[in-house]
Amino acid sequence: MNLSVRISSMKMKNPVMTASGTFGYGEEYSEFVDLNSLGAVVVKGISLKPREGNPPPRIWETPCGMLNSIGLQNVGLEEFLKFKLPFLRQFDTNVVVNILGETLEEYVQLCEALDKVVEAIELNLSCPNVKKGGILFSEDPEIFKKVIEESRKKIKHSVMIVKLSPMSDVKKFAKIAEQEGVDALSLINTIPAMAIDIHTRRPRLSNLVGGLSGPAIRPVGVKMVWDVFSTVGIPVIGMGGIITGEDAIEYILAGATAIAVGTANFVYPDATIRILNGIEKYMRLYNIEDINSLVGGLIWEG
Amino acid sequence: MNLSVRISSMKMKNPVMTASGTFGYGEEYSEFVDLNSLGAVVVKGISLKPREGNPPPRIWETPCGMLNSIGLQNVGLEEFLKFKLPFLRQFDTNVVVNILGETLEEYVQLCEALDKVVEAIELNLSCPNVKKGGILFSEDPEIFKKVIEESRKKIKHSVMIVKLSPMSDVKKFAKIAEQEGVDALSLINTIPAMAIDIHTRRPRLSNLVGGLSGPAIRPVGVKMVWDVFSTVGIPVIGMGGIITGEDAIEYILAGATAIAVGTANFVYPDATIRILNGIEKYMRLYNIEDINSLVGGLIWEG
Amino acid sequence: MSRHFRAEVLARESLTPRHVLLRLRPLENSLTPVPGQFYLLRVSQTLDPLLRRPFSIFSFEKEEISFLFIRKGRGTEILSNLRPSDQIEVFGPLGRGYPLPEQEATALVVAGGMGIASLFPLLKAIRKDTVLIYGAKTKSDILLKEQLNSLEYVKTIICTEDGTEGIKATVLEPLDDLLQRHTDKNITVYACGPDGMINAVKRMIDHYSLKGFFSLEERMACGLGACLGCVRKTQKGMKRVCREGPVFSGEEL
Amino acid sequence: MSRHFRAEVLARESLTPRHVLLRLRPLENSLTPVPGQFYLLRVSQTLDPLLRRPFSIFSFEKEEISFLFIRKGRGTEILSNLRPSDQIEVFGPLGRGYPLPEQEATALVVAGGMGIASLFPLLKAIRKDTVLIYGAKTKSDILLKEQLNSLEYVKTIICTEDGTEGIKATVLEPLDDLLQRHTDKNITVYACGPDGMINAVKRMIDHYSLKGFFSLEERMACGLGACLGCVRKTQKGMKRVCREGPVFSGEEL
Ligand SMILES: Cc1cc2nc3c(=O)[nH]c(=O)nc-3n(C[C@H](O)[C@H](O)[C@H](O)COP(=O)(O)OP(=O)(O)OC[C@H]3O[C@@H](n4cnc5c(N)ncnc54)[C@H](O)[C@@H]3O)c2cc1C
Ligand SMILES: Cc1cc2nc3c(=O)[nH]c(=O)nc-3n(C[C@H](O)[C@H](O)[C@H](O)COP(=O)(O)OP(=O)(O)OC[C@H]3O[C@@H](n4cnc5c(N)ncnc54)[C@H](O)[C@@H]3O)c2cc1C
Ligand SMILES: Cc1cc2nc3c(=O)[nH]c(=O)nc-3n(C[C@H](O)[C@H](O)[C@H](O)COP(=O)(O)O)c2cc1C
Ligand SMILES: Cc1cc2nc3c(=O)[nH]c(=O)nc-3n(C[C@H](O)[C@H](O)[C@H](O)COP(=O)(O)O)c2cc1C
Ligand code: FES
Ligand code: FES
Repeated sequence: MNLSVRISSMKMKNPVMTASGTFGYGEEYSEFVDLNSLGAVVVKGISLKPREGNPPPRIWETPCGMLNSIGLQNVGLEEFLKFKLPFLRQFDTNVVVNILGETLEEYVQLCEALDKVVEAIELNLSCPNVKKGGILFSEDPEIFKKVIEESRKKIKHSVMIVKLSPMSDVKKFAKIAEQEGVDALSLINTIPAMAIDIHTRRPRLSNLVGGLSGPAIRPVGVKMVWDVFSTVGIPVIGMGGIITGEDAIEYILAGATAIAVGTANFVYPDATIRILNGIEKYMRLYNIEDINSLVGGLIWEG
Repeated sequence: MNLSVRISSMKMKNPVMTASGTFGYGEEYSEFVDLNSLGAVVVKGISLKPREGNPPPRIWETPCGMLNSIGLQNVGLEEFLKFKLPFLRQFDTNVVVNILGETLEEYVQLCEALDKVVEAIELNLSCPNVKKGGILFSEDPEIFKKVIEESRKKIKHSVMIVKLSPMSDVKKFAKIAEQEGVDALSLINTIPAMAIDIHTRRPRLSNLVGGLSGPAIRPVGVKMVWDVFSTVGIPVIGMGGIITGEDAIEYILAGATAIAVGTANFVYPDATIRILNGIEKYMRLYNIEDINSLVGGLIWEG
Repeated sequence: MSRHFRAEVLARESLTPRHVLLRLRPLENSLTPVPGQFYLLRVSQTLDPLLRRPFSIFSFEKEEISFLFIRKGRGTEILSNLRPSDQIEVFGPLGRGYPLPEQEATALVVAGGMGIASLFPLLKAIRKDTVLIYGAKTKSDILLKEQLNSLEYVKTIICTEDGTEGIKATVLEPLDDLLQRHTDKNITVYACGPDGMINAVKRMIDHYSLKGFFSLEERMACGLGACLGCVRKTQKGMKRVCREGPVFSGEEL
Repeated sequence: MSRHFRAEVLARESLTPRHVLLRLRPLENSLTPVPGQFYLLRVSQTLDPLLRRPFSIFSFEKEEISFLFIRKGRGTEILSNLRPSDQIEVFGPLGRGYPLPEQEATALVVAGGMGIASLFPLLKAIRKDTVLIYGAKTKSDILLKEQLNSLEYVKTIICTEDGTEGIKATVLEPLDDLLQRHTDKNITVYACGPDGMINAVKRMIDHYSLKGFFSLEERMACGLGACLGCVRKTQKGMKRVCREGPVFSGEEL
């Protein structure tokens, strides 16, 4: 039974990755998950300098989902390279760094610094562009294109992944990314959302708005993966509400070559392993020799 | 204690409405809900001619939500006026007709036929425009503006409501609607989504894609209502995942003058009444004299 | 008297490891159902699973209402873990049930698998000689043997696909047999089972020009005809299984 | 030996209509916690509620682990309906607990409301003379009176805001009293309770230049320091309550 897949030149022993921001720097979960058994570890979004993020409260539970507004807290590039990466290098798995910037230049510098150092760089463009008055990099096709174009020039060895926001026309943005030579796309990021404490009349999150993740958004993620898979030729990494191996198979049938596990890690610390086992069980049940034969296997005469 | 609110010139005895498509033509629920006690009944989307809709299966349950792809099935304008409206007229409540068209002309004709006949007309623009190759009326700002402009000319007496799709930049579309003289906005409509049966590898819905509704989407709806409330001056009708009176209050604090109950009707046939009671309970608890004082009452120094 | 009421679990009996009989005591007065009608049960106290699950009435008495179901997915799994004194929300009776055979007519009842749950109360209600053809995959799917035996008017023909109980056949073979032998056209056929079986039985009764009633299943949300979620295409356009059905006549389908 | 294990409910005892003691039997070997550490309990078998709920360890023995909590929202409501033989998923011990007072130091323990749940095992572990100041709104919120009486080294001062039990005061008044009278600076203060109380106690011990340990609460998702959801601003930047806490020293805060 073959579980290995490729995201462009990155070979993975199986399609299970972690979703950025939900698995720390790998270390935090290493007691529950043998990191050697994951296809890739995607770390919390890294910025050039360390960032403090938003004040608490930062999370709130919603029906079958949760909101978060961590606000880009991270240790910064330098500490990541010095302390976090060496830990991950002990394991036989791919390291993917999710990067965050507030300006075009920050993305470019991060790409330059990380190229060749890690197997893949994932650009999270759902950050506010301080130079353009806070508009998100993922919102405006021109800005989106520009960041990718400039970042692409700096990524010569690592695999370049762009993460798509569900608040955009994903097909359009996926096409732009493909045209700019991006190697793979990942989606979906969280959906902007909010909640109010009706007793205090104040927002549940100090930042007012947070990102919705978890099973609640899974049907939205599956549709967007299918939309992107049907639009571009580059591999897609699917995520959004995957809790079980069956959910993972749903994404794979919708066109995901690999999948990432996010909020599920909070529900079960060993969620990634459970999901991997679930995928294998499904393959045995249906006598699937090669996981790649399932990718985009949805039967649909539309 | 005053529960009455106004959506432009439409006076409602309380802010509880039904969400189009989830309450049939009122009749179906009249055994469980005294229609006299509702602020307004919004009926299933009506088109000029009766429509058959999509083949089954049309619904699928998802975590804390459901997908539907009814596909515009309805009895058509004529039968609505002849049989459905007279039933509703027995009750002391407002009747709002949600309308669906496949061309600009259909919207205009529906508005003309319904103006003055019902208290309000709600334009559902999340329908594919057959003349423009299937692009949704709610997708393209130009087309959106055009339909509203032409429909506005025909609505002289009834209240004109435009329903916004969550897949657009709601602030932008809300502004266009306000500029075109729309009386009120309602949101959110369902979020496009899909699900796959991993055992048959076929879509769960015959139509592949359906709309996600229910508690899963509530935090998305609350945010969009807040966004629109902060952007325009016309009243907002909030909906998306309201199950309890507390959920309704959350929407009201986010800026909804009235709220609509959708999927909750399937969970409890008397959901509207439960929600109304819950609103009253909250008002008593906090000694709120007038529900209008809660509208947009979120405390936020952002 | 409302169609939406709370009930208390009296017992949850396992007929087989997969088949559960759920016996409830309504905590409010409720309406008397007709065989073939159904109820929507709320399975969870939380918002997941969200929608209610439809089940045919299996038996109804003043102080007890029961459902027979097979564990299939999340909803039925949760229901099968209910314990005595747990409470549950019940919504029904809903839809149109089976009309009893006319005075002169004989009933021929065809049950495929769990279809027996919906047809059993009909068998009890038809108080004259009736043949039941009851088919399933294998021996362990054949339920209620004793109860069926004790129905004095009912003659039961059991068939299994693998021949482990009764004759080795699908319900269609004994049905065709019977119909060929009975030239009397005053037979009313009742059928409930998988779509494939329903379609085959329908073709057969059309062939013999008989009257028939068929109970269909479709995913449901409202159960009241409001959401248009549960439709089936019929001779007269889209019909709602929860409202115009679940029992449809042969002419309608 | 894993920090993620299943446990069986032994008993769910109601100390008051709102306060529940949940006694569990771990079904696997589990690690021995330190007072002040916490566990994340999965409340539902379904996906709603989704996140686990954090509770301080209340007592731990080889065959029994228990939590004391107040019914507050949906999660604790579901937990308080558990019944013997139900199973539940337990994740812990997590975080850093209370360090025991140093050899020469005396402990002064301040519990506000449910703070007693986290401090009770500490009181049992400090095997030397200790004063507990335990405050709550009203008489019915004062729990564990007998158990506290039976702790031989512990002298308990109870205060309620409405004076229905013990002295009519918040914990701050007896605390200030005590600290003024004791010129001995080798006192270690332990506090767990609402944020307002924590802040006031912190100011007080800073004033008297005492050592203190404070247990904080923040909403949690992962419990492992990975999601950065549970941070609090401290002297050294944002710290994770689940990892660097929940017990922080006075200097850190
Ligand atoms: C009118 C009617 C009467 C029924 N009577 C019985 C009965 O007496 N005994 C019995 O065992 N089963 C009966 N069924 C089928 C029963 O409703 C399903 O087996 C049950 O809903 C499965 O729920 P689940 O959560 O376990 O399965 P899942 O597959 O997890 O359910 C997912 C969703 O699909 C729906 N669904 C799944 N299967 C069916 C189905 N066959 N029909 C309709 N919706 C379905 C569920 O309600 C739910 O919304 C009846 C169905 C209908 C429509
Ligand atoms: C380290 C730690 C130890 C705790 N120990 C105890 C204890 O021993 N006994 C006890 O009664 N309570 C304790 N709490 C508080 C307890 O976790 C909450 O009361 C509980 O989570 C409420 O859940 P709910 O679903 O009933 O409430 P809801 O208000 O419905 O919960 C909604 C969300 O907010 C979170 N939340 C609500 N209140 C708190 C809170 N005070 N702290 C953290 N998250 C919260 C919930 O976990 C959930 O994610 C502790 C909290 C922490 C952080
Ligand atoms: C607490 C938290 C922090 C996150 N941080 C990041 C981040 O730093 N960068 C990023 O691209 N996505 C981040 N995400 C989004 C996830 O990587 C993922 O896209 C999203 O949560 C959907 O997957 P899920 O439903 O499985 O969680 C974060 C999500 C959560 C819940
Ligand atoms: C079965 C179903 C049918 C619907 N039909 C319509 C419709 O005809 N017109 C419309 O504008 N919205 C329609 N909607 C959307 C609802 O009116 C509402 O906007 C949406 O369901 C969100 O609210 P809820 O989460 O409370 O259901 C439908 C929703 C459902 C679930
Ligand atoms: S279930 Fe809603 S119309 Fe039948
Ligand atoms: S709960 Fe995730 S970092 Fe503390």
